[in-house]
Amino acid sequence: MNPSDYLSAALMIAGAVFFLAGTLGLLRFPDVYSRLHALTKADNVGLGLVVMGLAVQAESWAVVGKLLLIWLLVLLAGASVAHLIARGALERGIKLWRR
Amino acid sequence: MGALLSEISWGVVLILLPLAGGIACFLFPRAAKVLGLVSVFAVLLSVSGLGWNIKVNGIYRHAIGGWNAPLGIDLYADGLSLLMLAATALVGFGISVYSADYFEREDAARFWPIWLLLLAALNALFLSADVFNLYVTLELMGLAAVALAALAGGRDALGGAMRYLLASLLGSLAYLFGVALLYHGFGSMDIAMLAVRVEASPAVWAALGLMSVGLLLKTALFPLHFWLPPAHASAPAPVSALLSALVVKGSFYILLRLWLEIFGPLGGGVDTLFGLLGTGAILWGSLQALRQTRLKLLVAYSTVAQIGYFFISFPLAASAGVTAWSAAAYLVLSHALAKAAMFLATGNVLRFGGHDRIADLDRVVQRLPLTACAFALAGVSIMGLPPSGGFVGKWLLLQAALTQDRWDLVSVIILGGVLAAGYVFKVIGHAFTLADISHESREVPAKMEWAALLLAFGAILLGFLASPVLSLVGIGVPFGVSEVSP
Amino acid sequence: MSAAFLFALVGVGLFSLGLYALIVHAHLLRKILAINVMGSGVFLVLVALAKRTGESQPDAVPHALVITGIVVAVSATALALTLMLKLTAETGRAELPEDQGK
Amino acid sequence: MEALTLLHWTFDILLGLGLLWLGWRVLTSPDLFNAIVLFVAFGLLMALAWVRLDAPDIALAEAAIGAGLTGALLLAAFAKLRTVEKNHDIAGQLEKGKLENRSFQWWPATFLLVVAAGLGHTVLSLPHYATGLSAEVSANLKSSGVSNPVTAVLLNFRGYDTLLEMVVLLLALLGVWSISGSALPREAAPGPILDTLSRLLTPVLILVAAYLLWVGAHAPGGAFQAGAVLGAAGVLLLLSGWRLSSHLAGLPLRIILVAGPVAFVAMAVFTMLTGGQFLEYPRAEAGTLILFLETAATLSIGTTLAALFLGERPKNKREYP
Amino acid sequence: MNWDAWIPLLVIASSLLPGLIIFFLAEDRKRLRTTLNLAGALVKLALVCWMLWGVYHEHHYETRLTLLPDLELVLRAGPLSLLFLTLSTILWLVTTVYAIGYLEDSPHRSRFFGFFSLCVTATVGVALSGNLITFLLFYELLTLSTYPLVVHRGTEVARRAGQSYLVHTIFGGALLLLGTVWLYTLTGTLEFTPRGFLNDLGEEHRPALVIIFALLIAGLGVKAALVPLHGWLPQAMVAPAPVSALLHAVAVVKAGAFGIVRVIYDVFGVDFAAGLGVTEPLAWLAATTIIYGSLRALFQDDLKRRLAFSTISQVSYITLGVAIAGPIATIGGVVHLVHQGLMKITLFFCAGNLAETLGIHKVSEMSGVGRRMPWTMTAFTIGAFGMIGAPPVAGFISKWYLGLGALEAGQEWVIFVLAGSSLLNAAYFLPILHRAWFQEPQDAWPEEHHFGNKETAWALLLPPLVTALMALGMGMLASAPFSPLGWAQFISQREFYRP
Amino acid sequence: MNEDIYGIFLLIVVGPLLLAIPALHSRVPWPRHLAIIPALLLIVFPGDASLAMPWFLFGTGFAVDGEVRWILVMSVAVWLTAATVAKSSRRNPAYDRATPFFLLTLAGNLGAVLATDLVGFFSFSTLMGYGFYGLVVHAGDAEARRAGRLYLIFLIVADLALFEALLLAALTTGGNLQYVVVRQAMAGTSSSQLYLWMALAGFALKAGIWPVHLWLSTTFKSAPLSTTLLLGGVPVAMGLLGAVRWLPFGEIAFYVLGMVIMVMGVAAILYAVLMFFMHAPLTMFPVWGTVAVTGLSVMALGTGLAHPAVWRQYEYLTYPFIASLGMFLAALTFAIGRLQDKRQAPEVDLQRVEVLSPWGEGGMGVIERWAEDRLLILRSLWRDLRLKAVEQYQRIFDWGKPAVFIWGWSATITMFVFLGLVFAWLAG
Repeated sequence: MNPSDYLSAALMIAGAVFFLAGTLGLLRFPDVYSRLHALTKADNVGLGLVVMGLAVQAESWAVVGKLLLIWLLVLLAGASVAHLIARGALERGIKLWRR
Repeated sequence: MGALLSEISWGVVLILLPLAGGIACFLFPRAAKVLGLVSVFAVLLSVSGLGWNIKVNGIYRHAIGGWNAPLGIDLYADGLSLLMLAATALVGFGISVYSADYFEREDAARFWPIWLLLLAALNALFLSADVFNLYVTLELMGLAAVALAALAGGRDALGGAMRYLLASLLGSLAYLFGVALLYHGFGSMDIAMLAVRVEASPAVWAALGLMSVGLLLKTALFPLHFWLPPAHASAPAPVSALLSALVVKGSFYILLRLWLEIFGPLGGGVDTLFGLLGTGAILWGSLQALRQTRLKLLVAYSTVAQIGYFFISFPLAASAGVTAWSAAAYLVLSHALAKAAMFLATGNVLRFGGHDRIADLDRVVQRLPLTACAFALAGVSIMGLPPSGGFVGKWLLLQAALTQDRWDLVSVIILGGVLAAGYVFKVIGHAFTLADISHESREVPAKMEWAALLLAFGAILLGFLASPVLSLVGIGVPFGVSEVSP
Repeated sequence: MSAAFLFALVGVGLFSLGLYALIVHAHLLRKILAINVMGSGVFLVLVALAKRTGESQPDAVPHALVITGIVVAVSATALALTLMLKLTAETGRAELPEDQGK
Repeated sequence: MEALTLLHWTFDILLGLGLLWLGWRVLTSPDLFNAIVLFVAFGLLMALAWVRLDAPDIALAEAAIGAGLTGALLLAAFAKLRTVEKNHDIAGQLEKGKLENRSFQWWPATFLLVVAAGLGHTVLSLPHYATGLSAEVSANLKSSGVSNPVTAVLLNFRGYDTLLEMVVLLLALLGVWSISGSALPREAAPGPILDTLSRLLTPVLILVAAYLLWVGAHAPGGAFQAGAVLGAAGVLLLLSGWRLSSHLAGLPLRIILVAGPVAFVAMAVFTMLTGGQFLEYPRAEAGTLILFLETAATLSIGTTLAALFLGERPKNKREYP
Repeated sequence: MNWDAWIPLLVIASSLLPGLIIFFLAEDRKRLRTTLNLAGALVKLALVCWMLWGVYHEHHYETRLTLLPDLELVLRAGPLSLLFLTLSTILWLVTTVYAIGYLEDSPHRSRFFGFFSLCVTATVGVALSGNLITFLLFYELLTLSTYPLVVHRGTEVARRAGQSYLVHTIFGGALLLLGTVWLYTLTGTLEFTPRGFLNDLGEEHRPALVIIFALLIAGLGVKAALVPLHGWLPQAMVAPAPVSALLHAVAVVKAGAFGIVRVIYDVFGVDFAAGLGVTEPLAWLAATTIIYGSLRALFQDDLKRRLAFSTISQVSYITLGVAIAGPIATIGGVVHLVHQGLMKITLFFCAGNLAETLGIHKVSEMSGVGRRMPWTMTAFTIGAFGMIGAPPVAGFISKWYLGLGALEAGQEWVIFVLAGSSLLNAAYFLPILHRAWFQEPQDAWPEEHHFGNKETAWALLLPPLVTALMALGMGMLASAPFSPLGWAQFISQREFYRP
Repeated sequence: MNEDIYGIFLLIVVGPLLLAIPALHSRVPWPRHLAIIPALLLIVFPGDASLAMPWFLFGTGFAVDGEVRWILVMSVAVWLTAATVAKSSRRNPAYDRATPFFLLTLAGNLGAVLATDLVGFFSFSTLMGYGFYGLVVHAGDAEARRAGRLYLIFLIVADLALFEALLLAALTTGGNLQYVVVRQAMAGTSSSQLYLWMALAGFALKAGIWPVHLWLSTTFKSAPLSTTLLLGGVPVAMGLLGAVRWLPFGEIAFYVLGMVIMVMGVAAILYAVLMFFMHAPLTMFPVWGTVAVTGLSVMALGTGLAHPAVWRQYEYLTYPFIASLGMFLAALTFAIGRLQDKRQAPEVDLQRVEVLSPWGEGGMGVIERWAEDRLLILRSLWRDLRLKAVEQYQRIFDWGKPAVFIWGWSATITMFVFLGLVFAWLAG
């Protein structure tokens, strides 16, 4: 188990923690908007960490490039979809949660 | 000329021709009718080419892509598949001539591509020797049939088509599961290879069960026939002719092929089960047909009944192999022609009278003599009265049954004939009487009437061509089974 | 009980589940879903059993079959959905005629 | 290594159970929309399963077509269903769909349990070690023109299946067009975000599709996966309100749609004329020929899938008033 | 391919082709249709005479077509088939003339004559068939071609009559098919050979053969109107007169009787059948039919129904003659086939004339009709006397040989049946004659049509007179060389004394 | 010599048949007499002649020889008188309608007389029987129809019986049905008993012999003179002729059967005498005369059967006997008939009554008038005598109408008892 393995393991565990947080948020938060917020934020960061962890393992730079492309793609898609869902929810008249 | 004829690989032509025709019709919808007719006629020619080829140098086998059996897919054609191909081509041509006039421009553009793809699927199905390939052709045929059935767009047409689609998908999935078990059990998907490797094991029994259920569902044998009558009755006339005469026969052919080569030798009670279901189909179908008040439903239920006849040859094949299978082959061929003629005739009546209530057929004999004659001749073949092909089939079936003293099956066959006479003559009887209501009549082009009549004549002519056809069907695998001559 | 058989059993389970849903539910969309699940089940069995080649690469043929199967499944689903929509437009309910009575 | 296999085992079992539970939830969840979303998730889990079974090609196909496109189709259908039922102003119907969770019927359940048990027993009774046709595949791989065995089987050994399967796709489209169900409602004004997203994503998707097509020769990928990605691009464009211009909607669209099957048929005729069997590529150029076929296939699959999603024959003033 | 092999086929074609052409003729092409009909009839008559002459000189006419790998359609002109063939050919010619006159202005004539020719083709086919499968083919074709004629009028009554006709004949056909196939599986051949081809079958097949015999006779009995299966005949009287004349007096009913003769002689062989002990019950069945038919005829007021019941009883004479299984009884049975045909067709023609010219359907309306239509009534009288069996007319000959045959075969009880039935015949025919000749005519006939000074159109009058004269001639000149009696003796001699 | 004879034979039978066709006989004057002329020619022709007709039915033939000539003369005479009598009553409308039946019966009668074998005799006698029915019924009133119906029933049963006998004969003789051949053959076989009974019953019914004579009396009551005239000559004579020709008299001894027939003959005579006395009217005299005479002939037949030797002795007498019987009955009926016409004329006035037919003026008319005067006187004497006898009886059982009925029955029963005694005595 050389040092790079340890590094990538650590990075990936961190990523997993972020994913866990995102999921917790999804379950616990009261309304749709807050859940969206939690999901996009936590998962993107989590994914970034996981991608970096994998990049360490990758044998060639092309693979690293591809991994980064994947991360970028998820970022773009995640953001816009969250926006669309929020807009759809607003149109459908779902009120924001107030205590 | 001979060299050229035998050099061309007719099997492949048979598949590519309708495929190309279908795509051409799709590309140029305005020329759909002409293209359609041309390609169907070409298919007819190539079937005769294949027939000639098989007659000369025996079984036709073509390894696709140059890869031999286990890896690649083989095209295989012997007597039985040739018979089915011939039936498809003949009936297809008749129906194409009919539908050339039946559909307006808008519907024609939709009908022709799907019909040609269905024809391609049928040809591919009859030629394929690979179990998974059969699944794909089965699926292709199912989807095309559903698309055609839903063409009319009416309330019950769509209901019928939906039910037909669900049933067909369920059938295909069950069949696929069976394929999976066979492949993983014996490592090959080629029927010939499987025939060699298969021996009784739970996987084979499960595969037999699943594939049979799947195919019976698509062939609409008695308990699984619920979807056929509404789908066939509400579809436009040429489509219901296609469904009843050809599509139903496709899945029966696969079951027969699998049974002859893979599952037959295993024995077990399954053939008696088929016999039982066949008996049920005949009785239930005929009784239902007798009850119907609408002509198309009557003819659809008659299909359910006649399918029962095909399955009666399974239990009989135990010892009188040759006669039973040639009987089944002959019944399939003559039923295809006769049922197509019947549905086309019903289409004419529907188009002429605006309705198809049997009680008010209002002297249709006098106003549509050719159609009435077509319906009567087709009825003769369905009933199995002497001059017709149906009679030869029934004669062979009775002969096989009597050699084994299967009195139960003999009585069913005879009772089936009598019940068939019941519902056919119920219609013909009304064709003569004067109905009280008069209804607006829409002119029926002569070509449509003649198409129905020629198909009916074909069914009757089969009565006289028994020995050449049977000798042709004798080539190849099907009748190698348990050769105990009567 | 290698992974292959585990997933094969899961496939069988999915197949039965789908079949149950297909029979029980009246709503056409649910029936289509059930058919897709059954399809996945069968594909799972096919591919899972292809893995019984020990260490070496799994048998490629079932994989090709399943890819073909997936494409066929999607086209069937598309057709089924359109048919369902047209039927609903005609009859007002997304159920087969005989089920509408119940 | 002991730990690793244990990890694998737990993951597989979790994945299997997850699949079963999710399948059950999809089928019995009271709310239809809920069921569809769960189905998409189920698709993704299936993709994971394929990866676990060393079937990357299928994973790609499943993710793109199984989960993605089918999910899109289902969601579009659900949306149309709601509008259609609103026309029939059966307000209650929608709720009824939601509430209508059928009581658990014992008879079919027990019957199916028995069937499942039987099938399970059969599956378990199969031999533990079976190589199937992998030996033959690897033997002929070199002469097949591609190194990825799945693509070799798909395009060369069982090319005929692929041809038929392309025809199935075309047929499905023909069926959909002939039934001419209700079309996707045109998006009144796609929000700026969706607009920019589609503008950004479409070229990327096309690039990815091309890449997948190319890589299919020696790594997981291939015509169907690329076609699916292309289809996804089309769906995205359709969602954002883009429609094919009318003069293109006639023959040109149809030519693209039939490109795949036509290419196959042309190839078949070509190989037959040059003395080979049906679809027997000459050994030398097999690779390039396969690639040519795959590009044509990708094009037609992509457009077909997008057209299926659209659900309606694009109006072309010249041909159909 | 010598010429002889083609003649039987030509005989069938001579009525099939005109029939098919007529189907497509427009309704108003009366002249062409008549010429076609008559030409077909004359050609067939010429061919039949040619064959008669040939067979008399031991010439051999046979056509063979392969139907199934080891089963052939055979058309062979033997003496028995020629007897029935000549009868149906002559009567077809006469009936065509009658039908042309009868259906002068009625609708659907092309359809009628088309099916009419098809029906005769089937009858000729039945006569000429050389084995049981060909017989079955034409037997079923006969059913199919006669059904449209029965329902020709298109009324509800006609439809119901057609339905009852169908139920009976289809049921009969099914039984016949079963019997034939079973026989085929037992023996492997179905060829008609004089004195049967079952003699060499082993003992264990005996019960099966008895059942097969029962099936075949039941199948044929429907058309031969044996008692339990006769229900359709009286109802089929609703058909127009030429139909009930040719079909229900000659073609259909005779085909059934002819079938029974064929089965007993050329399938089972008389001695073998007697050995099986099946001819005895058949004789009893025929006897009951004779008595039952005559009894029912007594109480029918409708003329055609009375004639129908009389047909039922008369046809069973043939079966009785054959069932008595003696050489002389055979002659009686076979010759009655011809005589009954002639006499009964005369009666039906006269009934048709009465219905067409004076609108008389009931016997009660017939008082004094002899004065208004003397010639028709003379023909009717000759026919009636023939039926009763009074000497000069042909009926006497066949009753004579039947009686003699019965005595010779030691079945005395048949004599009493014959006597009883003659008595009953007299009981239901003589009142008609008495009413026609000796009672004063009522004031006006139901619907009178005038045909100038003649009593009715010549086309309606000539046929009954011709057939009456033939009946009388066959009675008086019974032992002339070419008379049916001579021919029947030739057949019986072939059946029994073949060295 | 024989060639032209054939022409006559055929003409005898075919002539009347052709004339019977309504279209012909209405154009020909005197059709009835014309038909009889060929028969007259045959009588005049000397010597025996025969004509074989193998093609007719089963090969019959005509022949005339000494014996047959007797019968021929008798029937020609009877037919001539009947024709003239009918002609005389020209005006009644039934005349034309009756002519075809008259001619048919004539043809049947002559054919039967000349026939040389059983089948020919049987077929011509059937033709005669049905023709005669026409004559009986053509009077047209209800009474004639009832008589006709009765006659018909007896005729049909007779024909059936004869048909059975014919079959038995054909069976034994193997097809050759000449009279002589049949008589010899029937003598030997076992079924001769049945044959005898059938033939006897048939001819008894045809001839109206005692136990089955009912149709004779009813016909006589209702038929016109021209028909009653024929009664004696045609059905009765033919019945007896048939019996003589068919039954094997003189070949074999049937003692018991012979005795029974003899007794029947005696009973017939007794019955006739009794009935005559009971039913007063003179017009019925010919009926009872016929019954008595037939009873006499039956007695003769009975003795023939019982004692063949005696029969062979007097065989030559049979034909003349039948001929004379026919003539006697015809003459009797003619006379009574003529008287009957007289009585319709004013009862008392005995002076000459103008004979209606112009033909009557001739020679025949003179004889006739003389005979009438004598008979008139005789009749009045006879009637007074009988009236007294009846009154005595009447007084004994003076109950009016039923008396006659009871008297009739009691007479029959006594007579039967008497018969039983005679039979017992004979058997004993």
